[in-house]
Amino acid sequence: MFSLDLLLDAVVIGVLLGCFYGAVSLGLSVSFGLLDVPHVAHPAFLVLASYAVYFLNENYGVDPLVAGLVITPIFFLLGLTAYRLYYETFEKRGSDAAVRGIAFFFGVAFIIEVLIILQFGVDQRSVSASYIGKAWRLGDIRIPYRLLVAFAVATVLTMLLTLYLSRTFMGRAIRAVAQDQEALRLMGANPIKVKQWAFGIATAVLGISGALLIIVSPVDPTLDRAYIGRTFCVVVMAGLGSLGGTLVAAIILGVAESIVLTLFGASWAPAISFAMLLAILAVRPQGLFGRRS
Amino acid sequence: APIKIGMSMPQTGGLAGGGKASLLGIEIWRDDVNAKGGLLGGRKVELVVYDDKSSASETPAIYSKLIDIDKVDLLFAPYATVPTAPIMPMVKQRGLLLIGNFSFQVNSKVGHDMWFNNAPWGPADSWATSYLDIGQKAGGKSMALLSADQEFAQNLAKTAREVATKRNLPIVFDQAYPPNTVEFSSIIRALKATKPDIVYVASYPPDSTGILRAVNEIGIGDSVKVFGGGMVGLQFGAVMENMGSLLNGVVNYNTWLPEKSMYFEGTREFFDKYTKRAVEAKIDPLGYYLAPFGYASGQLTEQAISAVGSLDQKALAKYLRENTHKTIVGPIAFSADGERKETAVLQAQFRGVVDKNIEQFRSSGKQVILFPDHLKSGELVAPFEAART
Amino acid sequence: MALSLAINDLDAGYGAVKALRGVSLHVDAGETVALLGTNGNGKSTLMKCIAGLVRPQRGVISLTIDGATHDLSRLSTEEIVDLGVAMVPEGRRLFPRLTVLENLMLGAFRKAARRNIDRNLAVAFETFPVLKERQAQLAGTMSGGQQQMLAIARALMSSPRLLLVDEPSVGLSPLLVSQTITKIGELNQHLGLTVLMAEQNFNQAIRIAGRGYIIVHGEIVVSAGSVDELRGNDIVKRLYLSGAA
Amino acid sequence: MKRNGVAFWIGAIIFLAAVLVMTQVVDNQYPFFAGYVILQSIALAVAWSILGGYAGYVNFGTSAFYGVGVYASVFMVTAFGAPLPVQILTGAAIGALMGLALGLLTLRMQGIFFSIATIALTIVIETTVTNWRYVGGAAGIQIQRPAVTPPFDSYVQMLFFVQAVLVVLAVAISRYIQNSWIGRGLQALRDDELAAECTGVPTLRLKLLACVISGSLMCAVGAPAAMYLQYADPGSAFNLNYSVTTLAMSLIGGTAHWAGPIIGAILLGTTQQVLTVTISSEVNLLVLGLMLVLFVVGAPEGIVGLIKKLRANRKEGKI
Amino acid sequence: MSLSETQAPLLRICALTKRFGGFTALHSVSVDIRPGERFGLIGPNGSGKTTLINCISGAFRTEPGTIMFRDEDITPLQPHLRTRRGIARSFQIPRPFRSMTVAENLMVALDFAAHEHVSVAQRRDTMMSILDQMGLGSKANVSATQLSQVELRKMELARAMATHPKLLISDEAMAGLSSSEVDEVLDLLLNLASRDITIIMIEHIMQAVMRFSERVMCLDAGRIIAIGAPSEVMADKRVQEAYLGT
Ligand SMILES: Nc1ncnc2c1ncn2[C@@H]1O[C@H](COP(=O)(O)OP(=O)(O)OP(=O)(O)O)[C@@H](O)[C@H]1O
Ligand SMILES: Nc1ncnc2c1ncn2[C@@H]1O[C@H](COP(=O)(O)OP(=O)(O)OP(=O)(O)O)[C@@H](O)[C@H]1O
Ligand SMILES: CC(C)C[C@H](N)C(=O)O
Ligand SMILES: [Mg+2]
Ligand SMILES: [Mg+2]
Repeated sequence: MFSLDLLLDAVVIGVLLGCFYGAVSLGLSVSFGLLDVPHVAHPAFLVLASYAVYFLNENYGVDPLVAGLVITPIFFLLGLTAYRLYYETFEKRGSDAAVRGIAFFFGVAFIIEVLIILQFGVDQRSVSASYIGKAWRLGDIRIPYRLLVAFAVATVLTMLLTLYLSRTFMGRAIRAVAQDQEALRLMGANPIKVKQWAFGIATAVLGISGALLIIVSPVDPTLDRAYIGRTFCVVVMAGLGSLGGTLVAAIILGVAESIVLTLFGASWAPAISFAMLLAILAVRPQGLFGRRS
Repeated sequence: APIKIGMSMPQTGGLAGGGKASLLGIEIWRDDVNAKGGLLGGRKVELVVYDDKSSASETPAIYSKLIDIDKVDLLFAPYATVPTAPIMPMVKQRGLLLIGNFSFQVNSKVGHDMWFNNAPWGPADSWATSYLDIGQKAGGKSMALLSADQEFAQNLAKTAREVATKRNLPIVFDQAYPPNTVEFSSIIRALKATKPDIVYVASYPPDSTGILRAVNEIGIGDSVKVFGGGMVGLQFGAVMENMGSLLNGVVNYNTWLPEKSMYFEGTREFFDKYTKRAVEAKIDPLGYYLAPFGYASGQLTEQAISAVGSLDQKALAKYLRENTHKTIVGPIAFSADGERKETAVLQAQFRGVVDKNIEQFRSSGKQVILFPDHLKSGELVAPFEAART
Repeated sequence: MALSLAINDLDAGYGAVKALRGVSLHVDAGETVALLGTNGNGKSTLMKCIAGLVRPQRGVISLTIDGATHDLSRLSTEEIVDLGVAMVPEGRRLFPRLTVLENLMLGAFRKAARRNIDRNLAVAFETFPVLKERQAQLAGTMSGGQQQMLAIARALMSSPRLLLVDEPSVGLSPLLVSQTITKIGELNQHLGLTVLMAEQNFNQAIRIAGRGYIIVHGEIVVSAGSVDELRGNDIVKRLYLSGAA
Repeated sequence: MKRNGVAFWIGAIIFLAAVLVMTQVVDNQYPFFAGYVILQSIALAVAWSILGGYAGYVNFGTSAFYGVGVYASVFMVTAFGAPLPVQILTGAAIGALMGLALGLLTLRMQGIFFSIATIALTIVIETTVTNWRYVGGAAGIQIQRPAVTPPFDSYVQMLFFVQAVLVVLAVAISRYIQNSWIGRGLQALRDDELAAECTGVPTLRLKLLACVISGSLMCAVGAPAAMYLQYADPGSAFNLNYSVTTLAMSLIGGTAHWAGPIIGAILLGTTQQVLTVTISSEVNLLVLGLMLVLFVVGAPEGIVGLIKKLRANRKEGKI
Repeated sequence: MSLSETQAPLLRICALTKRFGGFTALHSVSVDIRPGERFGLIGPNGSGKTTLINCISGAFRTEPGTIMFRDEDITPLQPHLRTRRGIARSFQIPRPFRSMTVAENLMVALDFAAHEHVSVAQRRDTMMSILDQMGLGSKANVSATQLSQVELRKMELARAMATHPKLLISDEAMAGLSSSEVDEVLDLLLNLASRDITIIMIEHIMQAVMRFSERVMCLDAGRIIAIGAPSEVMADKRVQEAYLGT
């Protein structure tokens, strides 16, 4: 079964697939990686964004990517509100926030799932666009345009976010806020506002990620559950808070998965990629690009 | 007192789409019966339905509740194999009649003689047989098998392997892909590299879409005569609408299609009612796949109760086993294991489908029936690539 | 360029714990004032009140800048920092997983400081050369004393006009203690920085402080108008000048 | 302390006796079916919180342990026709080994890294079972129950009793740990592992101990499920729901005290059972979601914490 | 003095090196600590004092180099085993058990590191007497999160003492204390030392170092630049330049 051709193909597809995983994990890399919010509802928001894109595409024929951009501000606001709610009802009271936060966000995820079901039903949905279902020929290789879109979106988003976080004052504050809120106050930044802003950004990114999700494959209301493991693993494997690392980790995961799918028993793919994650964590417990103190 | 029929039905989780459509079919039957004045001289039919969340672990408690607390008069099984399997031993032990709902070979080990499956499956291997027949007739000399690593698809794959071995049909590719696979490009590429003639795909709804897309993007090669067979999901309205022209050429199993040969007494009326109610309930607007069989479950019960004149489970079972029953999906007769005597699974080829139009599927000719012979509505177009345009 | 701080009858605490009772003090423009008191007596609490990190239960903290008076007890920390107040908190409070340079840049978060980043950075590096060498090291992996230097440098990055320093000498080597104190003194002289400093190292503190307060059990018990007055005080003698003086 | 201990064991014996009597006098099967599921939740939550509560290592892999328990039984039945106690013991033994492996993970990973590693572990194990044809693989497997052992007259009644025994076992162990030096050591390492080490706490050994006990209990709890369902498929056995609800139950009850997970599990488990046969639609999930959010928000230290606070308030009020 | 010189060392550090990435924090450090000795460790900030302590207590793995404690090679031992062998340390940046009260913090030490088996009541007594000595008696039932910085540092020392150490390493426990308080803590340490407990003290407060130490070692950039009697070390030119600044 082995051939160089197939291997090359698997690697190319894997890289692109990885970019897709990276794109859907980026928001989490901010909300969880930087803000320490155990946002297990991230994939639920992602699927919600997909449905929003679906709604615009189905009813108004808006191109899914454009739709993704259109809902970005809405998701930004949604993020602001969601964080406010989380803060007011929850974070403000302190007390081992991480674990309880997980339960809290599972609750939120379930609620979102149900709302989607009530609005859209349980059937799977997908969108149509000129670039879905077609492929780009590159010699012997054919690359689906869908994945190229994912590639472009992921790289651009990662670059923009990385720049934002390292070059701007707000960005640096976002990276600091989870480490010592009181100290950040002393720098003249309001940690709550910083977090809220960051959460808004993380959620806004989901608008576009959601568009990608439904461009790459159809969605159904409970799809979020499949993405909890994937997105969290990518973020953790990268090392919390490293956006570039997120993309690299995602690509490693994508390539591993793709190679196993192509060349070995496809049914072993998840075992292999997650075993690899375990191996990486065992060697570098702080993740590939993690900072440790 | 009303006649209570109890069941669990997946209304959340992976099987919810099918479960809801199936349930609507059953509810339409209930309303029809009750409108006619009920059964056994005026007793209305009442359904007791619980959500099993598409999981096997919920159903034992639910059926115990139905039997021991709700004291229902009759039991229907939930949609699909996984939630049904755990209750088989229980109903057998208690000697209760159970009308199955699209599960696959759940009774083969248990051997309960009061089990009757509403699905058109028939003998376990008939499904693979009919598809491979079509493929081989079109000149297929080798087979590739792509299956989901999930319960139902694996059962299909197993029979396909057996049939292929029996016929000395070489299997050049045999892979099971894991649930929640996102991207099928790599797999399709690998499959294509083996240059198979017949591609048998046993897949689940989200994956079916992914596989077809990948086939369209990557190409599958000119060697392929037929493609499809066991793709679950391509029967669902939402999926079909979205896949649009990508469906063309695929030969896939089905249970009911709007071809002339498929209309029986009451079929048309049923779909009129279904269409109206499905839209309100936000479930599959077409509902060909499961809903009429849910209705048929009701019809089976109805006829048995009327003939026996009581709710005696043994007598009902005996009646069901020994007679042929008229339903909106055609006549049904059971063999000893509670499955259909003969398979009524259709193999049909998508033709001339255009994008973004769900209404097109209501007219005949979009899915040409190739099997079984007595329902046939057209001929196969092969090879696959030729059939796609 | 006038800035002064006046605190009047301040009560503060944590829940049931009362840490400050009726504290009054003032710091005038360009002054360096020392706040003395053994541990647990409320020095840090007072600092935190001024910086808005602890809400006083009673009393006024008024900061007068160029004629305009602000009641700090009503403002949030961010607003107070924006007025030009910077604090070197006790226990350093760095961002351990950011690099030294990133920590310094965060010091310049407030809008008024962003213009002066280059200048301030130069000052910081000149004062603590090790910070320049270790720009890219994670703050959390610096040695205790290095972290203390970073904390001071970070506060200076905000171009403050009032500097609150909570025990700057803790953990610094003798050489660095005197260098740091000297530096604060210089800043006070050259930039007209007003300084309120809690410090246990009495001999160092009075090198730059003009006068001081002693706080015991949350109350100001001594308000000394000059360094000599401080030196001559009984409490000071007992607490700070015993044995090794 | 001593008196408490006596009271606890008297309570436990009364509980088991009541369960036994119930199996003898109650004829209706449904209470046993539903009760079994609730007892299973209690045992899982208690077992989980030994590691997740006391030691602060949040294990997302409850479903992995549960599923392995189920499949340990499936294997023992398919291969040797082993009786129920052997199935459970095998489950416990394998669970202990898995716990050991998990414990070794804690050697390198802490906090959220550990939690994510448990997710990865779950996926690896589930995939392995899915590919293991002997126990049915992805297609699932149907299992035959043997005859029931007297004094029980139905198998589910017997399973109900067995699960009650497991609950008592789990609670007794958890309670012992909390009140002993193990509990204090775990608490110390939860706060600061290095400081704990330097204070003489053998952190690795304690963590391994907690992992092994927790893991072996969770697997043991899963083991009888094979006989309960008489069917096993990887999707159901490794359902993410076990991980989520176990975590939720412990948190809703409160992790600081051994009684917390019990209260949480009874509350949430019962609610879920009731919802399944009442509302029974997607609204069911909505209620679960709302419950999670409201409890986490309204009782940040769990119900146990809430009770403690109320008590403290009352005391203060009186004095 | 002559006696202790002939005695076998309590702690022997042999050619210890510690690197962080490319940076070498300790260059082949060797030193012997004698039983019952009062040993002062000084050095500029970042010279490697805490790193050395971390290597001795086992918080860091050392690459080359061995550490012998009472003639036993403890290099491969985990920290808790070293603690049980009798090495206790305080942390420069306090690391309390936050979910516990001050008393419970000490109880952990008594539960796990105390060598002989004693009753709960006895342990309580020991704990209270240590807390009283440290001036933390009134805070026994206060949560560790409610202490001021200096109180936290005192608790660090108290917790270390509660492990019944043979070798106590105090990492800047006096930082931030007024000189009268420094004297109190010094008396406490001297008292411990008189009970045959060997003490390594890291301090930047010279008066304390001078008063306390029998021997002083000065590190600079990971190397020993001076070791000997306090007055000798203080008089050393390199020490003055690098550390004292006089
Ligand atoms: N977060 C807190 N919660 C409760 N009590 C506190 C808290 N922080 C400090 N305290 C108490 O308030 C009192 C004053 O503390 P503060 O930190 O102001 O003292 P300090 O003079 O700065 O002492 P040090 O020299 O130790 O830094 C102390 O008794 C301390 O225990
Ligand atoms: N994890 C680490 N990664 C990189 N460098 C480190 C790490 N830990 C310590 N260092 C560096 O090693 C050197 C020695 O640090 P150490 O903490 O031992 O100093 P110290 O002598 O205790 O200083 P101080 O008196 O300031 O506490 C410092 O330059 C420090 O920056
Ligand atoms: C998808 C359907 C065909 C359901 C299938 N019969 C099952 O049991 O899972
Ligand atoms: Mg202080
Ligand atoms: Mg140090």
